[in-house]
Order: sequence, then C-alpha cells, then structure tokens
Amino acid sequence: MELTKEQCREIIAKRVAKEFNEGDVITLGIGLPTEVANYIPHNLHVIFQSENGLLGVGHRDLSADGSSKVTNAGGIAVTTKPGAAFFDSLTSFTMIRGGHVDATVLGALQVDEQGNLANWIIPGKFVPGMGGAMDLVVGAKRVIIAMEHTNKGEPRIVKRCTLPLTAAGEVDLIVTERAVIEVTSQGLLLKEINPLFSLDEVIASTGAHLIVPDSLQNLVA
Amino acid sequence: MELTKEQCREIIAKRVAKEFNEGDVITLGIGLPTEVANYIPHNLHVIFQSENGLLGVGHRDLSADGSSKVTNAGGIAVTTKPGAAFFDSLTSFTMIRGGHVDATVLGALQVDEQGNLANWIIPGKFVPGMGGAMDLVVGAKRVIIAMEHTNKGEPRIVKRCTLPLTAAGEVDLIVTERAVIEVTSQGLLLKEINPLFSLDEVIASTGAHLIVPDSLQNLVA
Amino acid sequence: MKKIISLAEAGRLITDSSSIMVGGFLRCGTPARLIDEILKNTAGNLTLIANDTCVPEHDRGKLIVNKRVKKVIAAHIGTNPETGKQFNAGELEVELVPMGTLVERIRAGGAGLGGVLTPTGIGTTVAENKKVVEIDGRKFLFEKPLKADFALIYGTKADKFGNVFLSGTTRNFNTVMATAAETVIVEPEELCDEPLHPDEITIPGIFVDYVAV
Amino acid sequence: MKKIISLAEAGRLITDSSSIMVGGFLRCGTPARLIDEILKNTAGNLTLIANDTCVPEHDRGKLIVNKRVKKVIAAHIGTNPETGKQFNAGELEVELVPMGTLVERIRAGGAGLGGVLTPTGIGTTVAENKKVVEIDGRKFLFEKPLKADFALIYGTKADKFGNVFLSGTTRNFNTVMATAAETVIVEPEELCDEPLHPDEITIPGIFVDYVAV
Repeated sequence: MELTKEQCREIIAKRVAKEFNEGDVITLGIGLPTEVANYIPHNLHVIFQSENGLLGVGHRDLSADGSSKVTNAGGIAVTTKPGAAFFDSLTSFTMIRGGHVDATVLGALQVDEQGNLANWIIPGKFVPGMGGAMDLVVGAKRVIIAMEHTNKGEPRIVKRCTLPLTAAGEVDLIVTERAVIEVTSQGLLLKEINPLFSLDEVIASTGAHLIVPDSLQNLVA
Repeated sequence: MELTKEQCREIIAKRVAKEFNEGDVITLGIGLPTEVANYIPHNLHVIFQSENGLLGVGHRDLSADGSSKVTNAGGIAVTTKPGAAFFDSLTSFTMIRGGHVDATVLGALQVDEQGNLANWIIPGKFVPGMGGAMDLVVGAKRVIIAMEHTNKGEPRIVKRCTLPLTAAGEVDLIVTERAVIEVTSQGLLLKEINPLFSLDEVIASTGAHLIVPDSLQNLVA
Repeated sequence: MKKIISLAEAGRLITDSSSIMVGGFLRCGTPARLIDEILKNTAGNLTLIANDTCVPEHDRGKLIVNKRVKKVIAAHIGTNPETGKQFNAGELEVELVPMGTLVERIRAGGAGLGGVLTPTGIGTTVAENKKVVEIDGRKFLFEKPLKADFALIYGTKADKFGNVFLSGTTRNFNTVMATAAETVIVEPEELCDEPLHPDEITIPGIFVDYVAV
Repeated sequence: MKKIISLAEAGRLITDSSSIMVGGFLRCGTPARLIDEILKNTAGNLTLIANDTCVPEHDRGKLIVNKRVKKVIAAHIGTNPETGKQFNAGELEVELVPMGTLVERIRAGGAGLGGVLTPTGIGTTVAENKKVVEIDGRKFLFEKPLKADFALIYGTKADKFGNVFLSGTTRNFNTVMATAAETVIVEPEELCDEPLHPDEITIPGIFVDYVAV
C-alpha cells in the first residue's frame, strides 16, 4: 500500500487528535504536529499552549500583518480563544518543564525501544537549534510522537537511536500512518494497526522489536 | 553625655538619610531603619522598595482598614508614589538578591570587624525568623547598619560576632548616635564622630579596634 | 473550564496530614475564607508553608491557634506569638527559611528544577547540614525544591477558566505557590462572568484546579 | 526618573565587543529601531544573546547579515540562514541552548543565583562537559548564569520612571533580560506622560536604565 505524504499526514494528525481528554493543555511542535489542531473533536475542549507565551491559541489571524503582537511559536499571527492568557518565556517554561502541560506532540527523526527521541540533529546537515523541544519532551506529562513510519523506506522506529538525542526515555506514544505504538518498560507495544497495512508490513518497516498483543485494534483516523 | 533613646534614634535616622544618591532604590528594615524615610532631603528623589512587592512606597495610608490591598512589609496600609509598581515575592527577591537594590538599612544586635552581621537570634529568646533580612544583606549593593552604639552599655560593635550571623562580611557602613564607621578590608575605619562624645568615649564603648584617621569629621545629623 | 466549587466543598478537600501552601503576606492577599472552611472541618496534622503565620486572629494564624498544624515552613513567625509558644512547648515543628530562598524553593518545585543555588545563608546557621557549592569563586547554598498537596490562593478577580488577577501587593507568594501544588484552589473576591483580558492575568488558569466561591 | 534618550544616543552606547541581550521571539516584541541604530554605527564583535536570530531582513537578524556578531547564544537559529552560513564558514561562534534553559540562565544572572539545575538536556549532547547532579534519584544538569553588558528591551508602553507594559506575546524574553544586564535600554512604542498604573506594569522601572525614543 502506498500512501501520499499528504494522506499519511492526515491519518497521523487525525489519530493523534483522539488522544486528548477534556481540558487538556497541549503544546504542539511545528510541522506535522501543528495539523493535529485541525482535527480535535468539536465537543472536546482542549487548550493549546504556545511556548512563546500564549495559552489558548486560536486560529491563524489572516487580518494581521508582520508586526502582530499576538503570534504563535512559528511567528505566525494568531487569534486567541476565550480564557486565553499571555505570559513571558519564564512562565512558559515553568509550565512546560514543571509538568503543567498535559501532552506535547512532536515530530521525530528516530524513536527507540527505550523511548529515546532524536529530532534535532541530522549529522552533516545544518542544525537549526532545539528551541523548546528538549524542555517539552522532559516536562510534558505525555509525549506523543507524530511521524511517518519510515523515512523513504528507512525505519524511524529503531532499537537504539543513532542520531543525537533530544531526550532520553521520555516518549510515551508513537503515532504513524501505519500503527500506534506505546512505549512500555517491556518495550514497544503495538496497540493499533492501520488496516491498509498487514502486520508483516508494519513489522518489516519497523527497526525495533514490537510486542504484538492478542487484541490488536484497528487504527481509525 | 547621656542621650535619650528617642534622641539617639533621631540622630541615627537623620544621619543615615544623608547616605543616598538621586534615584537610589532603598529597602528599609523594620524598627529604627523605617524612620530614615522621614529625613530624606526634599530635593532628593529616592525610591523605597518593600519586600512584600512594592516599589515606590509612600506614607502610611490612614484612610485604609485592615483589609487594604496595598501594604508595606510590616502589614501597614501605605500609599504609593507616582511611578510605583506592584510585583510578586519572586520579582521582589530577584531585585533584592540580584543586586538591583542600591542600599538597605537594617538594625543589628552585633556587627564585627569583618563586616559580619548578627541581627536575628538572641540565644534563649524567641526567634521570630529572618524574614527577608538575609537576602537583603547578601544582595543589596550597600548595607548600612543603623543602631544604637551600645546595648545598655554593652558594645554592639565587636571584634567577632558571638551571636548567630545573619550574613558574613556584607556590612559596608555602621551609623550610630556616636559615630559613623566604615567597614574596610583593613578593619573598622572611624569616619565621623558625634561632637557630643569624645574620641575616648567612642573607643571605650566600641568592642573592636577602630582605625582613627587624621581627618576625623563631625557627625552631623 | 475550571471546576467552580463552593468554599465549603473546597474546605472539605483538605484532609488530615495534608501539606498546604497558603498565599499572603501577613493579612494582605490571603485566602481567609478558605481557611475558615478548613477550621469548620477536622483536618489536622497539617504542614503549613507560608511567608509567615500571620496574627492569631486572622486566616492562617487561626490554623496555628486551633492546633491544626504540626509543621510550619515560613520566613517569619514573629507576628503570631502562638506559633512561638507551641514551638517552645515542643508541639509544633518550625523550619525558618530566608524569604528569598522560600520563594525560590517553591518556584523550583513548580518549574521542575532540581533546587536552588543561593548566596543567601552562607556563613550562617541556615547553611548547617546543607551542601555548599563554589561557583566561579563564590559560595552558594544548595536548597531543595518545595511542593505541596494543596495551594490556597487569593484572587482579586478570577474567571471561569481559572485565570486570576491580583491587585496591589496581594500578589506576594500567590503567583508562585499556584505553580507548586498538586491541587490549586483559588478564592477570588470576585468571580467574573466574562473572561479576564489575556494581558491582565497574573496567574494563568493552567495552574488552577478549582475556583471556590 | 529614568534618563529619556534618543534612539540615536542609545545606539551609540553599544560599543565594540559588547555582549547584548535582545528581547523578542522571531519578529514579535523586539526592539527593532534600537538595532537599526546600532547598524548606523560601527560596533562589531558583539555577543548576541537572544531566543533566535530572527530572519535576515529584520532587527537582530540584520546584525548577523551585517557581520556585527562574533558569537550567538540562542535556542534557535533556523529562521536565519545567514547564521548557519557564517557558522559553517567558521566566521561565527554559535552556542545552542534549550529555550527553557536559556531563560533560566538569564534569570539566574538577574536574580543573583549561582546557576540552574535542570532536567532538560540530560542524556543529550547538551550535557557534554557539564556537571550532572543527582538529586533524590533524578539527574539534573548544572547550567551557569548568563549576564550581559546591555539588554535591549521592547516595550508596548513605558513611562518616565522606566516602567514597562508589554501586550500580547511580546513579553517573551524581555521581562527576564531586563534583570540581567549592566545597562538596560527600553524602546517603547509609546512613551506615556502619565505613570503606568502600578497593577499593569510588566517590567518595574527599577530594572531599566534608559528609555529610548
């Protein structure tokens, strides 16, 4: 089964959007994770935290110009939801590092069996900086990785990360277009599988051992 | 020469009030140091910081009741000066510990030749707590001790403090009703003497060695 | 939306042997009605973390007078003679902490930091049995983070999202304590129907669990 | 009263080899006109401490493009390709710091603390050559305080006492940088004749040396 990049992203974002509880405070990374916000069920109230100092991120503010005083962490002008709050970077990382953010969704280059995450350095390529990602992964109560299952066929879920780590042992859940995998103390537990793929295909495209339970659910995006 | 307690306090407070520069930020301890505010020259603009979260303390607010939302560190309702700011205890001690307060004036039980200060525990007596004094003494750019020269004839300026310290080596200046003494790396330098007292009287009532310079000024309250 | 509960319900949340942080500097900016609710119930053996133990007649001062507290962590207890009396009688444990260290320890607890490195207390009895670290030729004391089961927070205004505005010198320890407890309860003077303006918020609602009215 | 100076005068204060903290998160809440003034003069070999190096066309991004900076300490440099280019060419030193660690290091500098004990960076290259401390069974990284010669601060409003109000997400690093530099210069969008209300002040004037208009 071949899915386009867009199809993959949509499946992943939609599936991640089901992971939250009423009232959760969530910080989304840039790129694919940002798209999760588009699929939150309408009857679920979650609060998006932006590390630059905003709780209650709304949607993109198309009326604003480059000098907007209300932006998200990507520098994009945004609206605010009722109940929003502004604060400084110090308070923002008190929230993030102090365990006051319920979940963060981040992309990854590699994730391994121990919940190690590598998402900030590709050796030999320009390193843009970790931004707030290292704090988010360490501090958020739940770390969800949203990424395509492979990088041009190369497994991203591996036995042991070979790329420089963003944080050690902090990942809780991995959501790809093929599967939902939980990081447990026993290893990687396969929870859901996209019926477009066979179990063999998922296992073959994963570079780490997967614990396959008897009751494997369908990944419903 | 015998001065009443009130006369001593007035001399000390008046003399300390001359120690400041235009724009200085000053935190006053409770008791005698508080009286310094009454003698600041009218053409000098200084800003009083109150450790409970107020910059720009005015005078006692006689119109307020016990539920006032603007108090000083003694819990007394106060007015604010133009340009005043409110802040939390965290910011208050960022100011104090971070060296943003130009001077603090505190009382003392003992001060010694090394600039050690003891002002929070009398052994055998009830210990009320150090409050913000330890932070103030460590953090303020200049620590001025305002106290009566002796405690019922017993020297308060000593070779080495015998009472538990509030901070080690932080005192810059000692102002009493008898003298103004600077703490230097060489020891205690007598700068001014109240003409109501002889040099011998000052030396006799001091429990530490005083360096007496040729040019001894009069203490003018 | 935060759970809006009654003061009575809030008071019942505090159970025996809880640790409670209580905002306020003497009588200014302190959740007095929440304390009264605690006193209506039986919770005792409390650990009280506060700037001071106020005066015997008011708010957290009454917790001392009514012997609900087994341990006090504070910067100053001099305004409540009952605290000293119970301490001298061996009925009450008292840990005195320099004010700036107290607020940093609470912040470290709330901000996920491992502790505080402060110059305050070096060369004094406060440093006894604590680790002293030399950094670039200057000595600093290592002080541990502080957290609590509950933080009882005063608010001048609050909204239904748990956002709080604090006026005047009522901010004091309220802002930092709101970050450092398992359950944070705000007692606002006024609960606003409309959300507070995002620019005027002193404590973002993310830190608050209950608004008690 | 704080010294009210012109932007041009403020720009001339920044001399060769100064370290400067610049507030702002990308283009939001950044003192752009102050940067332009620096560019009118010759000051170079600067150490730039900021959240990011913005984009090449705007404010601190232009300092990079114009090769005024010898070292950058930041959490992110990806939005300004020129930063990476000069780094790769060996013309620019870059120290990447996790954002939460950067803000805490600056705060430690401003608050007189000896450093930061953070769990962030443990097990990563960020921890290389740094001290790891185990506290109650968990590992923390010791990170040093950061101070600078100058802090260039954006203000939405300021008054003559140096008090600053920041609107929206413009607060970011401005508040904490204002505490950690030898000389703090605020560039307000609006200088108010009347003092700001004490309740609406984001940065108390005590931290500010100059208001540049």
